[in-house]
Amino acid sequence: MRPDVLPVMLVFLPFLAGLLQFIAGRPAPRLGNVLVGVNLLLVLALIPGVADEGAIVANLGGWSEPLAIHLLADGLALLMLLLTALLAVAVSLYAMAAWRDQHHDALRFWTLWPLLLGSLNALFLSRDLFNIYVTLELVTLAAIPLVLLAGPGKTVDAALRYLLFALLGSLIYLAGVALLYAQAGTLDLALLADALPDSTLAGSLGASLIIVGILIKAAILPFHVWLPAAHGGAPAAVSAILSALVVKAAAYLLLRLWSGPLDPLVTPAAGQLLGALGALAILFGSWQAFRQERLKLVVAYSTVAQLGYMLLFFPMAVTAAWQGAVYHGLAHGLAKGALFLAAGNILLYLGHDRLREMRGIDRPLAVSLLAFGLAGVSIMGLPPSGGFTAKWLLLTASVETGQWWWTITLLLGGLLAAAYVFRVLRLAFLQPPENVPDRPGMVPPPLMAWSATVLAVLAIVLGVVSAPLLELLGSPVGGSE
Amino acid sequence: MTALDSLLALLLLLLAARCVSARSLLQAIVAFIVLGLLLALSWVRLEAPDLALAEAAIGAGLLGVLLLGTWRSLPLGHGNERIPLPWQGLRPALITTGCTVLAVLLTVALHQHPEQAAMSGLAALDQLDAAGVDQPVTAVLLNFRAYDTLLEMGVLLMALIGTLMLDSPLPRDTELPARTMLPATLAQLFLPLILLIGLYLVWAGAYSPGGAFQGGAVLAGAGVLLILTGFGEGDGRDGWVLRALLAGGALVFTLAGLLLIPVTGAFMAYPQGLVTPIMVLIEFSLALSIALSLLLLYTGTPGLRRRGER
Amino acid sequence: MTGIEPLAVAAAGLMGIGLYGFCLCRHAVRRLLSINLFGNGVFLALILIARRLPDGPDPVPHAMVLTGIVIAVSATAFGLALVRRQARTRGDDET
Amino acid sequence: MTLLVLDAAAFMLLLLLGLGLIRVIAGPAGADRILAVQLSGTTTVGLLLLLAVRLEEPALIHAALLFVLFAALLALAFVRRAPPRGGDR
Amino acid sequence: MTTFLACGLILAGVGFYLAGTVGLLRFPDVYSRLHALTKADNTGLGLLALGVALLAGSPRLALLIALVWLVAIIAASVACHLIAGYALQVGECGDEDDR
Repeated sequence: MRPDVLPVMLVFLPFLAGLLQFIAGRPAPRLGNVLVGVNLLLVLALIPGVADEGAIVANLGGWSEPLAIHLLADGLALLMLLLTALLAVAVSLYAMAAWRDQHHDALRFWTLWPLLLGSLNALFLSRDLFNIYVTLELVTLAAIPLVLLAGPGKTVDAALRYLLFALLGSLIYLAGVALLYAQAGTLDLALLADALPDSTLAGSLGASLIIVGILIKAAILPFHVWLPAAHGGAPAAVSAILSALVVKAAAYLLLRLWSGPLDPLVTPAAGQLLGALGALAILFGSWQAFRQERLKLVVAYSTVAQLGYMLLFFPMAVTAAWQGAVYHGLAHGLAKGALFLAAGNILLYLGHDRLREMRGIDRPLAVSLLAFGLAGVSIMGLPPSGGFTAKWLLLTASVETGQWWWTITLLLGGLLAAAYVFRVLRLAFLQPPENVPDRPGMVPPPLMAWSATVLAVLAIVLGVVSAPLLELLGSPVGGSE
Repeated sequence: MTALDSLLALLLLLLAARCVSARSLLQAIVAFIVLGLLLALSWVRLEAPDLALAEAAIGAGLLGVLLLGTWRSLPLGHGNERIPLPWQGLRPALITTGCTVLAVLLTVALHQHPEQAAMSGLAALDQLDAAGVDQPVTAVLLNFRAYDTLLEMGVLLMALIGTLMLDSPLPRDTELPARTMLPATLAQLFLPLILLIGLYLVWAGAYSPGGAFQGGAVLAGAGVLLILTGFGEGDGRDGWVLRALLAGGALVFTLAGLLLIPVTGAFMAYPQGLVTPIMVLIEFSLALSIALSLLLLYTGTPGLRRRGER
Repeated sequence: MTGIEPLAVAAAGLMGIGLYGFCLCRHAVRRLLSINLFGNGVFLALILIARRLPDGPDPVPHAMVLTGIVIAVSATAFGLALVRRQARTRGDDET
Repeated sequence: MTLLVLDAAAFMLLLLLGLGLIRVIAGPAGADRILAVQLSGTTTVGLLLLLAVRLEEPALIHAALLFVLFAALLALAFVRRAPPRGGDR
Repeated sequence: MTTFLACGLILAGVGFYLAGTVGLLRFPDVYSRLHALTKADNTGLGLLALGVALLAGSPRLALLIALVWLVAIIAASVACHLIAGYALQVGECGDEDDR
């Protein structure tokens, strides 16, 4: 089999599954689970090819270079695909148990989720500026209906705000694409860097618009206002997907575009600015997470904070920072997936997620709390977790470039993360009060508890297997060094 | 023609400012609709008649009807607000400054012309012969960049799924001011004409301005006319045939992409001899999907039925 | 290139006004309208860019605009459905 | 000469359209606004016909036909009355 | 000769449009303004269409242009009727949403 069939399948098979599910009109969780299994196998099959040749390119339509749309699977894309595939398996198992009895919601979930999976794969594989715009919209419009699964009455405000910001973000991005196309005459990421004339106003403005548009989609600090309500209000399985993958996809685009086609246009000052935004996001998000009174909002604000770390690549722009930022994306994805699934279990058991009324859940929810704790280790960045490796790489980079202020940010961020994770755990392990209130919910089935734990364990394991993964990733295309 | 352009630009900006600043939501919507008409006119001026067709049918027509319907379903006075003027406070002043700077920068940037011509565009015109259609835009949409169009159909489908989840259709039992036969007569006179134009546009898309999108939008307009004149209405039930038609546009691309891999050895590439029939098939299923999706986005219901039917 | 192209000014102005409306309006339908104004500005800019080819307009930006219109309208329709639902939920709360 | 007449006529029509917008903005009644929108629709159709000859693009006549049809649709949508508020929703 | 005639027709059409717009702006109430829409403008469109059809030079296009005009007058008369009914029902001063 030709290796370039694999990326194409990664996009088309989930779409096919989603469309068939839509037409069938009856929920078929088995189809969805087979799909995510096949998806994982396809991604694993991609690894040897990418490891040997550095990248696999598929040409869609067979047209010549400046016109055709290509799919590109290089180290960076592959790692994101791998993260998506692993999370997809865990989330699908979780969702199978979670929506067992709700026919309507199950049908909608199993229609939208394969389509979202295909869209995410398409986004990670895209090598074309306009195609990225379409995939961004696709991801957004698959994600918002999923948020509504928690009950339209409760989530409609959050969904509307999410939609407004996402729409504005993608149109700002499109304005940037228009300006760059006017200058370069091509949309292909691989050709763009060479085709762009040096330092024109149109080029710089286009690059800035693209970056601002993506920052809105990635919920980076001044634009984070839509995130907590949407991620906190969605059903657990959906929150996991949104926090671990959907906003990550936008952050990924920033890395991909900055180190590739936008490389000739960006300046060190812009890098410092983005880094500063990231640092602010880390400190502000962590502080907000510490102050929240509801568990899912703690986890949602933690996402605002954790996304900031990926922005620390831009001011330093050395290989260690590159690896650290990407690795942080992976570790955070797995850990945050585990956190949201575990939080969903707690919510299911308690019927609410108010932190102050959580005491005494350590025995019935031991497995879920284990998942929460393990994932918390990675979020805090303690060894031997994936989060530790990522932060270590970022620290190395800040020492290497002599930019000590990022070192302080990293340490402060870790401390604040420890504060909010331990706050939750402390409340959960407190002895129950004398008169235990009625627990209206049910103990989550083992499948739901263990899928969270598996993700958390993977987040820890990530710290041990870093060497081969980092080798796969390589160094930034246009970065210094 | 420069005088015409200047006047167009002036009117566009005036209407946009009106749309943002009108106190009444209804007036803002009306300004937006007229702006759509003028925008279509300026695209005609800029040698983009097919886009003008799309904007007139989708951007001003269907969206305008939907906006008016949504406005009707909101409580009276909902959405009436007066936005602060630039000099009324620090925040409006800052935002005004920012937006003005952005507009000036964009104007300058749009006047910067690079020396080299658009490579992708030239390549598209070069390879038009192999594309199976004569109309360059249709060739780009359905062949050169068919992958984008597939994903776009996905967007349309998911917007529809999301809309249906909300279960808030446009209010159905609205009535016309005067109890008169005229609108019904109008529908009977116009319906065949609209259907004819719609089908013609789909068919003609291969060699002249038009295409699946414009044709689909016009067919959706025919449906809206039937609903507005009381012949049809949204229905709470759907059937698999309808769902298959809705998904058909995306499905036919997906299948064409997957099944042809062994035949052509490339993805989403169509075999030389069959390229024109495949294009026609794709174009009609796309148009049907688009028409139905837009119509259901308008009604906000999963299905359709004749008025009075159960 | 002779002087200023009026429609380029209009494109830039539409984007500026759209952004202004998005920042200052509070009601969701108005924000949707503002977003669409911004989008119309982008589309107008793309069509202007398409005219730079010597023989006939460049079909690639035209295709981008067509795709963009469909995406913008479907997303806006979804947004309007969200607004209707929101109004209904609030109405129920009040009664 | 023909070109000059066409250009001048097109410019005049657009100017009249712009003047008609005063009624869209000033109202005073909703009926005035939608009336003015209809009028601008008719004017646009005239403009499209002129441009069809001026730019030698017969497809614009289809566009003109579409404008007429969708303008009627908009008028129809505008004059519909909502059911009594607080009804059976 | 034909061109001359066509130009004359087009300019005459524009004249009727002008009259319609003046009427729209100057007439005192909705009902008289409706005349501007239905009578002056559609006559203007008719003359203009005739002129354009002469210039278009092919019978097919001329037929199509005639169709445009026919549809336009049907649409305008129905729209006029509906708007008049609307004005009667809602009132002719102030907006529905302002009250």
